[in-house]
Parts: sequence; C-alpha cells; structure tokens
Amino acid sequence: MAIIVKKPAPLTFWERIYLPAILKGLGMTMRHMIKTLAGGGVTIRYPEQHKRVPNNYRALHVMPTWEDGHIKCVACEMCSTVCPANAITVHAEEDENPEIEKRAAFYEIDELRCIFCGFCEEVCPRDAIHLTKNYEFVTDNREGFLYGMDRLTKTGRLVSELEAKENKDR
Amino acid sequence: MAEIMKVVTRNMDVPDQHTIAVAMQNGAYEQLKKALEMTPDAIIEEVKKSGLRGRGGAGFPAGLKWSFVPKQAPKPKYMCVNADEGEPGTFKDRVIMSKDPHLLVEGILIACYAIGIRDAYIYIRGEFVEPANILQKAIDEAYEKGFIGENILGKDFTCHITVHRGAGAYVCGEETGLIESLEGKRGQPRLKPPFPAVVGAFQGPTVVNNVETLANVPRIFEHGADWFAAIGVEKNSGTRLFGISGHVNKPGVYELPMGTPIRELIELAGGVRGGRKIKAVVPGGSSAPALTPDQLDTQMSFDALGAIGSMGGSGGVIVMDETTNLVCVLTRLLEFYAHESCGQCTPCREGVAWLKKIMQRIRRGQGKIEDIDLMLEVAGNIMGNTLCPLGDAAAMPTRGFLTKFRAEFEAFIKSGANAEGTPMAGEGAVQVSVPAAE
Amino acid sequence: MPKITIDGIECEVADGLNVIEAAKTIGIHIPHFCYHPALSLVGQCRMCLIELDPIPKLQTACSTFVKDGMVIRTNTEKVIKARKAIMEFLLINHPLDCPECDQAGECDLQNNSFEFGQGFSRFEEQKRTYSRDIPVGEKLVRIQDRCIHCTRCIRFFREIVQNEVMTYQWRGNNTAMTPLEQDGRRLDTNYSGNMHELCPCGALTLKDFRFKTRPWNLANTESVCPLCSTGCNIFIDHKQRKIFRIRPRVNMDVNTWWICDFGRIDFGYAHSETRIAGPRVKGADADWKTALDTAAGLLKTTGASATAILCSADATNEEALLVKKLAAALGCSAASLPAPGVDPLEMEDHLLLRADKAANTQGLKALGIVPDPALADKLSGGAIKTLLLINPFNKQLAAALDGVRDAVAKIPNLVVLDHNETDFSKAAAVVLPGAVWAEKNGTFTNYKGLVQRINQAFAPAGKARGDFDILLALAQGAGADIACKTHIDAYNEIRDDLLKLEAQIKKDIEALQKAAAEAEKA
Amino acid sequence: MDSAVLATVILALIKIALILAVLFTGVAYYSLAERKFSAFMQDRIGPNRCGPFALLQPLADGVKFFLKEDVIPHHVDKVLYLAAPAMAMIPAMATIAVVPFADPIPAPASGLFASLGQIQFQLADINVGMLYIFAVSGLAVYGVVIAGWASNNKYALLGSLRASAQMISYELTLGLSVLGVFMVYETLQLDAIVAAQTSFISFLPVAIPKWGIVVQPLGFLLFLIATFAETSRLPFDLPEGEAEIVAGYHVEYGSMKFMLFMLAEYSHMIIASAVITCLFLGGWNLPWVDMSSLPAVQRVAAQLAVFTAKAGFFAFLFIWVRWTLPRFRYDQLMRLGWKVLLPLAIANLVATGAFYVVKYTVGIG
Repeated sequence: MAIIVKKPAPLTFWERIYLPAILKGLGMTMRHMIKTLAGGGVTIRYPEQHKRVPNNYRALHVMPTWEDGHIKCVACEMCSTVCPANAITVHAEEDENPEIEKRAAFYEIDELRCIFCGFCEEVCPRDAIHLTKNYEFVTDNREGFLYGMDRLTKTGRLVSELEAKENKDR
Repeated sequence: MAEIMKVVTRNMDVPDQHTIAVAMQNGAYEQLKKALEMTPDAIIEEVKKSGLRGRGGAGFPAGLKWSFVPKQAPKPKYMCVNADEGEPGTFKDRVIMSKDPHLLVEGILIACYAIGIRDAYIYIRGEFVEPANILQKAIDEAYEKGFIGENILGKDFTCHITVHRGAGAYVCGEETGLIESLEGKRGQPRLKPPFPAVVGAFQGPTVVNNVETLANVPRIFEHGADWFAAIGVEKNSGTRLFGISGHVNKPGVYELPMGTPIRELIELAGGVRGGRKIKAVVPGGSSAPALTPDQLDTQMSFDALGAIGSMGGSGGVIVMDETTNLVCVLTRLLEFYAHESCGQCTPCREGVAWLKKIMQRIRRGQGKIEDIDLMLEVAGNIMGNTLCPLGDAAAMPTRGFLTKFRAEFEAFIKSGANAEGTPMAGEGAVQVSVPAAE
Repeated sequence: MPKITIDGIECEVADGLNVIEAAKTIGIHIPHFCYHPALSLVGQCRMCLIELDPIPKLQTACSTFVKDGMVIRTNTEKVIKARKAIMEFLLINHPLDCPECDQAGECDLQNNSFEFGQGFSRFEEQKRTYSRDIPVGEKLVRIQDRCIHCTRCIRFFREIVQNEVMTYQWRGNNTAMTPLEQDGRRLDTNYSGNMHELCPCGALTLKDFRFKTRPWNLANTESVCPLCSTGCNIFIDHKQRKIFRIRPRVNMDVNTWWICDFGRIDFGYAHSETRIAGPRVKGADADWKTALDTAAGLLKTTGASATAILCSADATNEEALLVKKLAAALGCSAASLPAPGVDPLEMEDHLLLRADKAANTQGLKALGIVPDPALADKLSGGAIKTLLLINPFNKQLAAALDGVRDAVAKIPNLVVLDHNETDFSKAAAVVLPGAVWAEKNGTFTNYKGLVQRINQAFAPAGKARGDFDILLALAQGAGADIACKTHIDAYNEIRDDLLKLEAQIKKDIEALQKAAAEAEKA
Repeated sequence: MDSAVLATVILALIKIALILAVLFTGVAYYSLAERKFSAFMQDRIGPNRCGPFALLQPLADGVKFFLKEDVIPHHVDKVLYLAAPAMAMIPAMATIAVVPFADPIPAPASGLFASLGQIQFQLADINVGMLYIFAVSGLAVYGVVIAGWASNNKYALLGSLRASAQMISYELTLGLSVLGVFMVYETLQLDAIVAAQTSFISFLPVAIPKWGIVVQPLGFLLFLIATFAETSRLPFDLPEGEAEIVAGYHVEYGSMKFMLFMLAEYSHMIIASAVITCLFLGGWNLPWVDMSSLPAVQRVAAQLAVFTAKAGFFAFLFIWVRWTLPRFRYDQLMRLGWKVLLPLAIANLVATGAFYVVKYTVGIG
C-alpha cells in the first residue's frame, strides 16, 4: 500500500526569515536561565549534598551477620552460580557448630566486575548478602574493589550507620 | 431382640475346656477324624460351600484363599495363624485361645490337611501371655494324644504346630508383616505381589488365617456346610464374635449371627451406660469409620457395613456415649497408628505422624478451622497409596470422624478449649471387662 | 516381547522389565526414590505410583512387571495427585537446607520436588530430628534428618557389598537408617563411597567431596579408572584443571553401577606436591628440547645389548605401541617386569577389585611388551647401562623393581618418564615429566580384553606433556620413522591386535569358567 | 626627544598596559561567564569550586593551561605550528586599538601630559578607524588557516579551510552592512561616530536618538549576524565543528597554545561587542542624559559603565545565542552568506544612498 506522504505546507514569510523562531528559542533559554538563577536548578552540589536514591537502588554489597558476629552465609554458591558477571568467588568449609554445618571460608566480590543486577541478593536463601545504596566506594587501585568477607561484613555496619543518618536527615 | 447364637463359643463356658480331656468329652478332634477321611479338595469345596469368610478384617472367603495355594510347590508350604490381635477394641481371638484352644488346633489341622501343609505357626500377640501358655499346653497335649505330629491318627498326614510369640507390633497383624516377623526379621509388611499364597514364609506358599476363621472350620464339618451357610445373611454366613466395649453396661464378647443390627448388639450388652445417648459406634475395630446413632440399624455384616462406608473389620465394637470427647478419641487413635506405623512407606510414615501432630495440636487448643480440611486431604492422600493397609486403617477413621462429626471438631477448635489432661479413649474412659462370654 | 500401552503409546518392550524400565525405553520418566535396578524391590517410597487398567488402586511401577496387553497411565490426574502427595509427605520432615547440603544440584528429591512439589508447606508442626553423633566411618557423612527412608543404603550393603553394615532403627516416623558399627562391622567398606550416588537425598554424602564445590560447577569427562585391571568406567569431575571427584559411569559389562572407594578417592597423586615440575637433565632444570635431545642421545650411546626400556602397565595401548617402535629403533628390548604373584584375572573381593594394580597389563601383552624375568638379573648384574624407565610411580612396577632398586639408581644413562617423583626420577640422568591418566587420551585394555577409551579431562599440569608426545619425540630422536602422529592414528594401527586379544581372552575366560564349573560339579 | 612625543609614547604604553590588563581579565571572566550562563540555561550550576561564585576559576584554568605538558606533535610544520596561535592572537589584540570607551578628558594642567591637551580613552584615534578594524581583524584568518595547515591533520585542515571560506564570505556582508552607518554619520572615525549618535533624528516629532540601530536597523542585523560568523561563534562555528571534524583547526594544539586560540576567540567577541556598541548603540552615551556637566572623573566612570553595560549585553548575546541555536550546515552557511545577507547588505546600501540623494535633493532633515 502506498504511503501518502504529506508535504509540509510552504513556509510563510515570517517563518522564512527565521527571526521569530530564533527569538522564540532565545526566549526559551532565557526562561531556563532565569528559572535556574531563581533557584529552580536540578543539579545537586554533590559532595556536600547527596542525592536521595530510590529505595531499590543497588550499590555496594554487605554481608549481614548474626548478632553474635557469626556470618550468615552458608556458602551455598547460589550467588556465584547466578551471577551473570562471574564476580563472586565462594569457598566453603565446615563450621565448628554442627547445627550450622557449612559456612564460607572465602568469599569475595569483585565490584569492578559486578553489574549490580541484584541477583545475588534475590537468590540468597539465607539473606546473607544485601546490596546497599552506598555508591561511594571508589579507590585508585584494582585490589581496592575486591571485597572479601571482612570488608563486606564491616562495610555493612558503616553503611547501615550511614543509612540511618540519611533517614534521620529526611 | 437378637439371640446369642453359640457356634464357636459353644463350649467356652465349660470349665477346663482348655484341657484336652474336657475338650474331647465335648467332641474335640472328632471333626478332624472326619476330615481326614475326606480328600483335601473335598474339604476345600466344603469350606467354599459354607461361605466362610475371613474374620480378620477384610472378609476374604477362606476356601478361596486355600485354593490359591499351588498344589505342587518346590518349597514347603506353611500355615500361619494370625493370633496377633492388636486392633484396638478387638479381643475375640483371645477368648477362643484361652477358653477353647483345641477348637483352634482342630481347625488348623483340618486346614493344613486340606492344603497339604506340614508346618503351622500360630503367631500370637506378645502381650497374650496367658492365652499363649494355655495354647502351648493344649498343643503339647494334642501332641501327646497324636493329634499333632507325624502320621496323625495313623494317616499319611504330618503336621506340626508351633506357637510363635510376637513382640507386640500392631503391623505384624498384617499378613506379610506377620510372615516377616515370623522369619525373624523386622516386622514390616512386604511388597505385594507376590502374595503370600505364592511366596510367603521362608519363600514357601503360605496361608494366613485368623483364629476365629479356623475355629469355625470344625463346626462346619460338624453340622455341614449348608447349615453354616444358612446362618446369618446372604454372603455373610455363620456367626461372629463381637467384642463390644466402651460405654455399655455389659461389655464383652458376644457371638451373634452375621447381619444382626448393631442396635440389638448394644441392647444385648446391657445398653448404654447410665442410659445416655449414643454419640458414635465403631463397628469393626478402631480402623473402621465410626457410625452415627442414625446408622445403628445397620446389619453387622461385611457387605452391609461396607455399603455405608464403614467395614466389618475385626468385630470390635466400641460404643461411645454423648459424654465422649471425639477430639480425644481421634487423637488417641492417631497416636496409636503413628506409633504402630512401621516406617517403611512414605504416606503412612509421614502422613499418619503428621495427622497425629495436627490432632495433638487441636487437642491442646491450638487448632484452626482449616486444620480439618487439611487433615481430610492428608488422610485422602494416605488412602490407597500405602504399602499395607495400616495407612488406610489410620486414614479411614480420621476421615470418618472428621466428616461425620465435623461440627463437634469445629466447635472444639472454635472454643479454644484445651483438652490435655482429660482422659482419652482407652485411658479409663472405656471400661473393658474380660472375658465375659455368656 | 510383551506389547504394552503407556500413556497411549503402544510399544513392545523386553521381557521381565518393570514398568519404570519399560517406560524409560520410550522416554517416559517415572519418578522414584527407593527403586534401583541393581537392588531388590521394596516399593516403599510410593513415588512411582501409576494407574494400571483395570485396577482401581494405584500400583507401584517398580514392582509391576510388564505383561502382554498391559495398559499403563503415568500422567493422569490421579497419578499426579498421588505423586504430589508423596512429595509433600517426603518434604514435611526433610530439612529444607539445600544451601548447606552437598547433594543439591544432583538430588533426586530436589529434582522431583521441582516437578511435583509445591512452593509452600502446610506442615506447621515440629520437624522430626535425629542425633548427629552416630559414627559412620571415615568416608561418609550421615545427616539422618535429610533421610527419606528409601533404604537403598541398607539394601546396597546387604545385597551388593554383602556386608550388612546399615540397618533400620526405631519405627514409624522415627525410623532411622543406622550404621551397625559393631561386631567388627564398619561402614568403611571398599564400596561405601557409592552411597554418594545411591542416596537420593543428602543423608549420606561423601566426606572427601564435602563442601569442595557444587556439582554444577564441574565438567564431566568420561574415562576409565586406572587403578586396577578391572577398568571401571568413570566420570572425572573436574574444574579449573583439578579433579574434584570420580564417579562411576554405568557399564553393564564392566562395573555395572559401582566403583570401589580406591578408584573414587585416590586421585590425589594427580595434584600432589611430588608432581615432577619440569624436565631435568642431570638434576638441573632444562627446557623440553634439551631434555628430549639429551634423552634421545643417551638412549643411543651404549648399544642395543646394554640398553633396555622398562614400562609400567599404566601406559595406554598407543603409548605402548610407541615404546615398541622406540625399542625397535634402538634395537633393544621393551618389557615390563613381572609383578610378584599377580594374575590379571585374580579378584581381590567379590565385586570389582582386582589384584592386578595396573590398568593395561593385557594391552601391553597384546603388543608384545611382556614381563621379562631375565631383565631383573641384567639390571642387578649391571649389564644394562642405558635404561628408559616409564612410570615407575606405578605401584606394581615399583614393587617389581624393589629388589633392583639400588642397581637401577646406579645406571648411568637412566631416563625416567613419569608424573610423580620417585627414587628413580631423583637418580635419573634425564627426567621427562609425563601426564597422569586424566591428562591423556588413549585406550586401556582391561582384564578381559575390553578396549576402553580414556579421554583427556584437562591439559597436563605445569610443564608436563602427554606421554604419547614425549615418546613420539624420543622415537623420532632415536631415528625411528613413525607414521602415527596422534593417538588416533596409533589406535588405528593396533586395533586389530587388540580385538584379536579380546576374542582370545574371552575364549580363555570361558574355558576357565567351564573348567571351574566342572570342578565344582565333580 | 620632544616632551610631547615622549608624553604620547608614555601615555600610549600606559593605555596599552591598561587595555591589555582589562582585556585579558575580561576574556578570562568572559569564559567563566560563558560556562556559568550555559549552565544556567541548561538548568545546571556550572563551576562553583574555586573561590566564591567560582571567581578564581579563570585563574585555575590559566594555571592549568600553563602547567600542562606542551606537546608538539612530530608530524607538524614546527615553525608555522608555533607561529599560528600568535598569529591568531595578535590581530585580535590589535583591533581594540581604535575602539573609544569614553569622551576624552582634559589633560592635567601641568606635568608630562599637559602638552597633550586632552587624554583620549582610545589607544589610537585614527580617522580610518573602522577600516583599520576590518583590515586587522581580517588578518585573524591567517592564524586559523596556518594553524590548520601546520597541524598536518585532515580535520585541522578542513577546519581552517572552512574558517577561511566563512570569514571571507561574511567579511563582505560585514563591510557592506556598515557602509550605511558611515553614510549616515559621514565619518569612519569611531569616536566621531559615537559623538554623532548623541543627536536626535531631526525630522521626527518625538525625540529618538540617532543611534545606528535606529537609522540602520537592517544594517545592524546584518552586521550582528556577520559578526557571529566572523568570530566563529554558534551557529557559525563550523571551523571547530566538534561533531564532524573533532575540533577543527586547533585539534592538534594543547596547553598554552590552545589557550591562545581561546583567548583570541573571546577577545574577538569582546571587541566585536565594543564595536557594535560604538557603531549602533551610541557608545558610552545615554540618550536624554547629559553627562557632560559632571566633573571629569565621574563623567568618565559613568561613561565607562554605560559602555561596559552596552558591550556586556552584546557579549551576553553571544553566549545566549550559542546555547540557543544549533550549528548550520556548511551549504546553508554559504547560501545565507552569499544569497541572503550580501544582497540584503547591498540593498541596504542602495536604499541608504537613495535616501540621502533624496534628502539632499529635496532637502528634508
């Protein structure tokens, strides 16, 4: 079926000289400028101000522990299996407590590899890994992005303090 | 008003009937002599003609069962007498064994002769110490008299009878469980097929019969198959020993023709204790679904009870009056079945224990209305899916109580009452006096 | 050949099959737990319930044997409902600890619950638990809470191992499969490891594999166990060039469903610290070219009569062919040493273990590399000045060399081709690091002449190379003109010899059996 | 040396120093202003790290440019490559010499400068002021062309080719459009043109200042547009054309040399703003306001403020337009230049001429 292409109507004189359109454009940028100067900007003064990230925002991982400090992870390797970026390495070992039986001897997330899809959090049967809203963990070396169990459990505490503070600010 | 009809129990009131001297005075072993003159096939035919059905619970025709055993088998054939009377509310075989053991022995010998068996085992419940002793003594006496042993009565017929005492597992009352136990193994039912008639005890063809069934055999030969077939109702010939217990004034074992209405049996047993109303009657051992008062005119026969969704079972009638707490009754029953499950097959092992746990929770007052439907569904999932009938035996009364007396269970759950501590059925609530044959 | 109908599909199946196996032949899977083709029927898991016309009650497929005209339905509502019910029953007391459980990923219970389980539990009561303090020996871990009471373990030990070390304890819902660690009976039989595959849930798992990795992370390579002449078919389960476990591979002609625990657990030498790191010449590390050139040169120096090649029966048939060709090029003899008192057919137990602890004795024999009793004398007498010693790490060759250990160590031109360090490799003039069986391709001929292929699971560790390549280079260095450049070429060259041997051995075995039967009769 | 000559030279040096200082500072803050205003127009904040209101940002930028590694690619024509930034910068700086910022003030009665009589706020008051501007700013194209040629890079060459073609094309319009102004004010001298704009249009009943924008509206528009093109500002920044030719002629330049190109561009804009102010907006004068009666210093301050405000508006206009309009296509650019602006400029010229012919013949005004 032929498609009927409508030719645009020929330009009028005022359109052809473009000046009204240019003035309109100038008016628009001016409007924006005035609005920004009047305080309507959308930019955040980042280090001083933090953007309020959505509640389902996914950033740095933490590994919660039980109240006695024992790690919740049972090294089931579901996270490393589901991880689409192969960012998680887990080695298991026998726990001294026969009730817990299995725990992670070695757990490491390569945050440089991580794509923050959150599958690990979703798949974890023991709620032993969470993605926090903490997106500020830059360092200047690759090793700094390898988060082992010690850092994952420690950052967990720091992040929760941060989030508590953030909640208080709101 | 029904009349007590003494066929099996005819001589049980005779003092010292358990001794061979007294028993022989009353005609014991006469029928054996008669039978040994007949051909084995003729005996089986006679029993078939009499319409004798197994009294253990399933009501399978005895003659038919005997005829299933192959005539020529490479392995020896065996007779197992099921005297493992473990069904709650059932206590009829005990009466036979302790009052007239020679009747049983005579029946066993006739059956063995008919089938061509040289070895018979009486698997008697471990708790039946006294009946076992009486029975053993009777067998010893019969050996002395030459009724048991090599070349009985000078005929080419050899038969040995051994009393084997069980260790008190309900599941050993199931025929393959009984055989396993008899072989010295853990008492748990076998996978069928092969059926015991083909591969049974010690790999040989085996017939498993109830005590009462075999006790009827001499009477059939005494009076003839036609006489026997005429008693009772159609397809349910002969009499039955009903052990009535519970809230009746005169609990005990009553022998009545098959097909007698339950109401008449209860009246015979002196009516309900204190003149109270009846709430439920279990017609055939605890595995049989209970009957409501409006079903009391049902005939006590395998077919009639089966038709209303219950079963003739082992003839143990338990009467519960209006004061009975059915929550406690069902809890007690399920505790029994869960305890007696052999643990072999999944639905029975897991399902019955689950039912028990739910019922115990309800009894503690922590039940929910949904629990009733859950239990019905779980019981339904057990029914028919188990290796042996024990699972069914637990599921059937559960379904029976929960459907017929649902309102009572719901009311109990809604009231949030905690019945823990109140006596359950069998813990003083049901009084049994034995033996009370009269 | 009875004709039966399964789910509306008419088919003809072999006689004597039960419904599970019959359905399998037409691709219908009937879930089951307690049924195992090698074990007796008990029909107690009730998972395989099917509808069988015209019986109203569901029947267990495992105990129902096909009969002509049978009509079976496995997908009716009633069957599915029963399976779901059984699954629910099994799971009410089963701890849902798949994350910790080693079986997860290859668990019958898990697989079936994916199909027939539900995502929630209606069971609110206390779960049944058992004590964990019951010793189950060195090889297994028992967690009775997970047990689904299929009794496969009990039946396996009773019927296959014929050593009844497991039994039931308690009754009903509290039934436990308990090891009978008494009267000299221990769970540490040579076949206990088979529980790893046999147990349909995680109640009995292998201590050696426990928590090492998850099964789905492993690559599976089909191979043959090299530890004795039975030649059990196995899977090498490996990850990142490391063996994690050995599993039996079903071969009804050889090992049926089982392997022994030696074959299952003794693969440590493939990754041991004594693996030879790289080629050495006179004790110093060398590159491959130097080592091969030196070795080839050494082999030629002392003349045919003072030169010998001694090869363990762990060599593949293809390697043996190259050994023969190398010997021909050198003009010397190639031999294995007689292992003291080893008959290839001798059994060590009633099931799988054989006294001959080398994988390929028969193959070497077929290629003419046979024990040379004179060689030991020559070695101890110092007549041999140049010796190519292939794989003295093999227990059997090591035992045979026991008497001449010092003499061999003193041979000036000793070239050792092996994967692990031995006294010989330490004394050798040239050491050539070879591969373990998991790192090579080739064929083994088992005790009854069956030629079975082994496949390379991963590349040789470190600087090591495949024995075939090393021998090829040596033979070429010694001046042999070798047409077969790959193990496939080599196999094609010797296939006829091997098949002839197989036929011969079959005949021999039949004759032996006949003689034994007659002796028994007499 | 004659003291008058000495005074002139010294005064000139002082003026050069002052003007350069102001111009460089202006350029620096102009770049900051560009960044800030562009941010505001895009709902952003812009630089805000260096000092209050980022006032130290230009300093930081300068320091950064100074400290950057001075890379000279190996494939360039080294002499021209190094000369090009200077060649771009010098004309831009030189143009401002003839731009007046305020009325002259009387010289101090005594001292060195007494002999000069008056001090002009203009570096060189030459009678061909506008011609000088055209001439010198026309040289700016050499810097660009040579930069592109010397870079030995096809993008740079393309950029410089575009630049030369564009500048030549629009130079015509630029020149022709302003001829009308010369006709009206009858001079080429910028301070004279400014002075001429203080009067009012004579023949109209209401007092309308005789500004260039009033008497030559079309000329103003054409001049403005041509100025945008001459300074390579959007929508006429084809020589840079980030999207198609990376950065045009200065793609190979870095550090200080790059900064010189940027300085030149911003100087051009500032000077262009100043010239437009002089030609069309009455310079430092405000109509109806007589500043001549004020004391000299206040008067100069007021005039400078007025001039800065006017020029500042045009400087802002450059920014404003840049962040509003998109870039032309090259053919559009050429068509606009040759087929629209040039005829219009000629028409304007003819019309103005015709008007004066009529005026002098008929004698109105």
